[in-house]
Amino acid sequence: MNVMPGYVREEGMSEQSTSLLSVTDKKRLLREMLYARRFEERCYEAYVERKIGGFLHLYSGQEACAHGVLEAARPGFDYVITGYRDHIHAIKCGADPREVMAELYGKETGSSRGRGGSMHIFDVKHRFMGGYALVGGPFPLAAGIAKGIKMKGGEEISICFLGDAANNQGTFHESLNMAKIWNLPVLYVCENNLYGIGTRIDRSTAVLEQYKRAAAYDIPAGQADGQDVEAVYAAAVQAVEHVRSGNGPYFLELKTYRYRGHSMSDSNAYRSKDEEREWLKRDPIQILRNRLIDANALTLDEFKAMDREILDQIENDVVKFAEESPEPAVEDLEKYVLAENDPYVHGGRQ
Amino acid sequence: MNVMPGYVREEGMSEQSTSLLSVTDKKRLLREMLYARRFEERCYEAYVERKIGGFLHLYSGQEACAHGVLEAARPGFDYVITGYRDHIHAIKCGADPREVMAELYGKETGSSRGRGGSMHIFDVKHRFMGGYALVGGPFPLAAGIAKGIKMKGGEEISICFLGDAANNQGTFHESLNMAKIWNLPVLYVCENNLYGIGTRIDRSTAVLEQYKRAAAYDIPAGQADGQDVEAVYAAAVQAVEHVRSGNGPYFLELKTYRYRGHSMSDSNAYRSKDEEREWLKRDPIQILRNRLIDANALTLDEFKAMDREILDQIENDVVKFAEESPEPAVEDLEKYVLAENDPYVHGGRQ
Amino acid sequence: MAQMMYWEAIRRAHDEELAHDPLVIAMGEDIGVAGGTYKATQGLYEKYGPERIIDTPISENGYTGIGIGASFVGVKPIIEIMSVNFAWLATDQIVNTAAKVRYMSGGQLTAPIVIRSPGGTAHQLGAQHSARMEKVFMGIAGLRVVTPSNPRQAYGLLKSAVRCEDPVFINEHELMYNLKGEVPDEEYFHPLEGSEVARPGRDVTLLGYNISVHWCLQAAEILAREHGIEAEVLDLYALSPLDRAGIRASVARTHKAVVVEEAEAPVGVGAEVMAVLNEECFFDLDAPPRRVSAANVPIPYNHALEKAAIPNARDVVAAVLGLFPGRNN
Amino acid sequence: MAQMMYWEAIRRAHDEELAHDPLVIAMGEDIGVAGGTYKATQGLYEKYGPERIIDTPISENGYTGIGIGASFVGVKPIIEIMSVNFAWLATDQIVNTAAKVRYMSGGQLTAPIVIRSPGGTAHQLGAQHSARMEKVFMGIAGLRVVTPSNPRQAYGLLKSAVRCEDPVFINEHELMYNLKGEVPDEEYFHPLEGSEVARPGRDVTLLGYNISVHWCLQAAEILAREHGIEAEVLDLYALSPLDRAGIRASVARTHKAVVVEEAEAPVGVGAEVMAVLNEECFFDLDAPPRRVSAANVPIPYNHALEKAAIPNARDVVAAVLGLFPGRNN
Ligand SMILES: Cc1ncc(C[n+]2csc(CCOP(=O)(O)OP(=O)(O)O)c2C)c(N)n1
Ligand SMILES: Cc1ncc(C[n+]2csc(CCOP(=O)(O)OP(=O)(O)O)c2C)c(N)n1
Ligand SMILES: [Mg+2]
Ligand SMILES: [Mg+2]
Repeated sequence: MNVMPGYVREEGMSEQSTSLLSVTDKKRLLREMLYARRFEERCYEAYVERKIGGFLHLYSGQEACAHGVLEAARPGFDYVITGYRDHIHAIKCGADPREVMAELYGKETGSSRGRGGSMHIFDVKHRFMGGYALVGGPFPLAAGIAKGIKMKGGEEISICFLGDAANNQGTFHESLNMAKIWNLPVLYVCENNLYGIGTRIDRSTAVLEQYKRAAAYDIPAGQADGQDVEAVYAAAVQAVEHVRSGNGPYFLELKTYRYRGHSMSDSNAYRSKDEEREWLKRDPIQILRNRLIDANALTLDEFKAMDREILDQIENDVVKFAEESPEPAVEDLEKYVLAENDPYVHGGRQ
Repeated sequence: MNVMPGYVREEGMSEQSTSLLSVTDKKRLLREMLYARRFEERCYEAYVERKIGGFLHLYSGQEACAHGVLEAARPGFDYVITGYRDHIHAIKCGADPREVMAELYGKETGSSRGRGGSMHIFDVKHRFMGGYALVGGPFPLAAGIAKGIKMKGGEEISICFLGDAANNQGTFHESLNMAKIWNLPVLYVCENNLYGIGTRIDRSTAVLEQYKRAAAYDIPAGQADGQDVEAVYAAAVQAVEHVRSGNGPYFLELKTYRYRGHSMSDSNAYRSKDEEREWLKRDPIQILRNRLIDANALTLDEFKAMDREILDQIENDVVKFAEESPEPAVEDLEKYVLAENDPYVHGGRQ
Repeated sequence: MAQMMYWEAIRRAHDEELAHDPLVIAMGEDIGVAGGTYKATQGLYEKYGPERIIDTPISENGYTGIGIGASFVGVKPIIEIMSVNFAWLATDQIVNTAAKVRYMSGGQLTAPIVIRSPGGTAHQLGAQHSARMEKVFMGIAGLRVVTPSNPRQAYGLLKSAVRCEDPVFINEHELMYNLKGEVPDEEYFHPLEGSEVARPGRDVTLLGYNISVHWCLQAAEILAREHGIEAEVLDLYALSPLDRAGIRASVARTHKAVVVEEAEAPVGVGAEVMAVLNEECFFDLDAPPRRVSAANVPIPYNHALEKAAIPNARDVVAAVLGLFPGRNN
Repeated sequence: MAQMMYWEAIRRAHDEELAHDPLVIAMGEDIGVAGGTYKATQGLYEKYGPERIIDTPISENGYTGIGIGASFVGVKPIIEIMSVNFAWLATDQIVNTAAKVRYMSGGQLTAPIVIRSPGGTAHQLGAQHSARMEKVFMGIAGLRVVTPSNPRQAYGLLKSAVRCEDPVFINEHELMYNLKGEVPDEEYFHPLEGSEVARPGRDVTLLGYNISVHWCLQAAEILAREHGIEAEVLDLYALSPLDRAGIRASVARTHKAVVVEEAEAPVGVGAEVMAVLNEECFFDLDAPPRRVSAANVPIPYNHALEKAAIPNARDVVAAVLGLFPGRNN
């Protein structure tokens, strides 16, 4: 079986729509994606410097996925949940990058007060409902959030981002079935980067086109080029609209690639340099940048200035904040295990 | 959504083939199915008399499924595994009905030495690999047996019988995917009797035609009328041939109905008498009997004599054996927990 | 005070909590149209409808996870797992998500779910339907584990569990659903922590929970009647956190302890209680504490073997008599 | 005797057993082409091919069940679960099938699988990747649980586990794969039952297993050097069944015991050992046995909190000194 190293348009894939986003939006998206890239690469450095510990899973290469989808949704209003590769989803939902970085540094000011780490960014005030480390764990959680939305009668939708390999977990099957029979407002986004750690998709998965698997639950599905943020956006607009209008779940597959190893301990030995090079040609940031430049909406100098400004901000604001923040107090070790002073623990007497 | 109370031929369902089975075979099958019915109904009585304990799940109404499929396979040579509704599958594989009945009586002479009970009939010498009580549990076990067959290079296939509701368990998804990618010789037979205990299939399952779910794993699938043993046989011949020839897994859905409650404690209140009556019109034993009578291959008197002979045998041989067999010795309580005298427990020294 | 059965008490708690808060839901296999395997939700589907009384597919990890996700946004799910043996399938979501989410989110999220499930050996259900899991859930930080021994507790513990912000696992028992007992007529929230003296005594403390409380009470009767030994029975309805102070207080008076559990001994409730006794009142003990447990076997189907595998009041009596060498008769 | 690392020892055992019996297979996520997260199967895919060194999808319950099914017909699967935290997903097949099938089939079938999995707190992996499960599997009749503390055991226990007819759970540890130690050059099968005196002593018995053996050994050094206390360290490499006789023998000599576990205390290895001490040698004890355990929390990411959550040699020393009131300094 031959998994294409380059991108190939598949049957069922949405047509890219250029008309949907304004130039201002596109420039903002370009900046956001560049910011995401720089943020992740700075994490890489901090990890090498041993400022960040644990497992660190970077998003470089996949930026168009989170950005395209969430641009079509209402970040901060819609609920978002994902796996361990979660920094950028959190930030796009509205999380303060300083708090995300501080979390990676294990600081008290971190998104999860330093208790969670890279795999467990939470920012509930922005309805970023967390990163989870058990592959497949968020599938039912997202459906559950959708159940809650439905009961409360809100306009929100629940959005779950997971990888291709996660789809082989039993929770995928169970959750999609229930999401359908209960008509839950949940959008499942599969970021298909062709690998689960070092195992290529064709070695783990019988049906390669992930969007086709949704048919087993009678869930409508689409596929888009995950390297082209405008294509992602266009597909996501339809997907979000479907879910928000009360039509039940939707499944959206995005074809993408991660540039770095699965996590920092991964050598990438299982894939070829050729394959990596092919994919680098379809870099989501370059694609959008070039398109804006070609349309005379951006100059290379402007882009470079944007980049410098981002680097500066990450270094002198984000990283600085993380570096200078205090660690949690060791006396607080046992905080957050159970609720404090819950009256019902003592039979409802306050 | 409207689940048909009566049987409706669905797209994809195999055509019944009348030419495959000889009259002798058909008469033997009729006898086997009648035997199965009488066996199960006798269990019912013994349960009411409190000779049998625990949960008891009867097969009445579904006889054509196990018989049609296993007639097309090689019982005693092929490996068979199923859930808790397992007496008849065991017997068709070659298990001595006396031992099955003795198991239900909890006797030392029982198939599982009285340790298993109705839900856990095992007869490994006939390659009946057991009845399991966790819904969905046998899916991976069957694939595993198939993996073993493949490694050892035998001609056997692995056959897994489970219900419709079991297909919503995560193990279904995981097992079918792996069976496909590893090209395992396993035949999954879904006995779709429209209910999981008291929950009708349309209330638990997004896609009603179960055979369609196999497409998510690129596994070929078929569907047959589970009340017509010849139709089951014809579909199973193709299915078995596919699997035995090294083409990997196959999924066969049989549309059927159980006459009794899910188990003895079930009142059947969740379904209508009308529905039950409709299905009784398509009784698998009557269908075959009438067909043989219409073809002048059997008289009603012969059939009645067969029935009397079966009833006599069950009463005076099978039940008698169970009644008269000894109980396990209480001193043996701790037998069969771990292997006895395994040399490797002590580092390989005998 | 009305007499009611254990299942009726659970049903009443459901009904009151469903009426009290529109975000309370119940979910599980066959709990709706069919009314629940042990009738804990009987009639509630008709009363509250399919959006709140939810028949689930056979997808234990999935629907438990859905309950947890819903609880993140304010829903209060009461999740029934038909038999605790099936709960192994849902341990991923219970242990990895529900128990840990408060901690790993730095207190931002909590999973206020209730999981109810009957565990234990009933009548010949065989190895895959007779096991217990309370000892498993007790060992997980972030979960509360309670286990009612009577209808009053069954009612009041479920009520408190629904209101409590923490995930609570309630261990019920197949054999106890028809047990009768008094339940207050007025609304009642039972504490989720602590223990209850089910019978006072001065000579030995019998520590039980759920069904084993009844074996302890029967044993105490026999001990009093036949041996002149006054046993105190301590009902450990809260298994996590355990009531260390309550255990200490009782044993400090009686100086002897026997802990009785329906499960096989290794790393069980009995082991934990013995560890607590060593930590809290070692020098109060004038004899080694004992545990009365099941045989260390999967539960057999045959009735005589099944009975032999599970402890009973006579086993408790025998264990107690072993602590009173003079009175062995 | 060659020095080798823990992971190399495991890899060697794999290699030898794969070479010895064509029905031995290895399966797990990323164990094949990628060589295994902790290199336990490095190079074996190339040597034995994809039918025997099997990269599985992320389907823990499914592939564990496939291993069990294969074991029914003579295959001997060595199943890797990448982190024990993922093993919760597979507990259904491990507990409900593998542990019970011999019993419920009346001895006809057995599931001679090996499940290897690293458990424990490594370097800041967070709550969902730092928990332990040995106490869970120890409580299940029908399973063997072993846990190597050094490369020799890692090699020899895996070899015996593969040959043994029972299902065996082997608890490894992320932090120990690079530990060096001597492994016999000749083939060696380590017993699956028993315990080993890792250091003899007369004043107190320190009971450890897996990583905590090392904390005990460090503590013993400190105790000898700084406090003149000679601690015996008993390595409980077999957790189920536990070596009751070995525990009794040591404590009968030392009269004091401290059990050290990396997990949170409730219903843990420590609790079980304390129960065994009470049952086997209560009157030999001249002080209450103690357990040194983790804080009862999900494991935090922050490094200082993580360290504070997990015990270390100094905690062991402190617990021992508590048993020698005179020598507290
Ligand atoms: C239940 C579980 N099994 C295994 C793992 C180990 N693991 C972490 S990520 C991963 C691969 C996931 O791949 P995919 O879903 O495609 O997401 P990607 O990393 O490519 O974004 C694996 C096997 C885990 N964390 N949880
Ligand atoms: C894991 C698990 N969940 C739930 C149950 C309870 N249960 C037993 S049979 C059953 C329904 C199964 O229905 P189906 O698969 O259609 O088989 P049928 O009984 O109709 O033959 C349920 C829910 C169980 N035994 N195991
Ligand atoms: Mg991937
Ligand atoms: Mg059914």
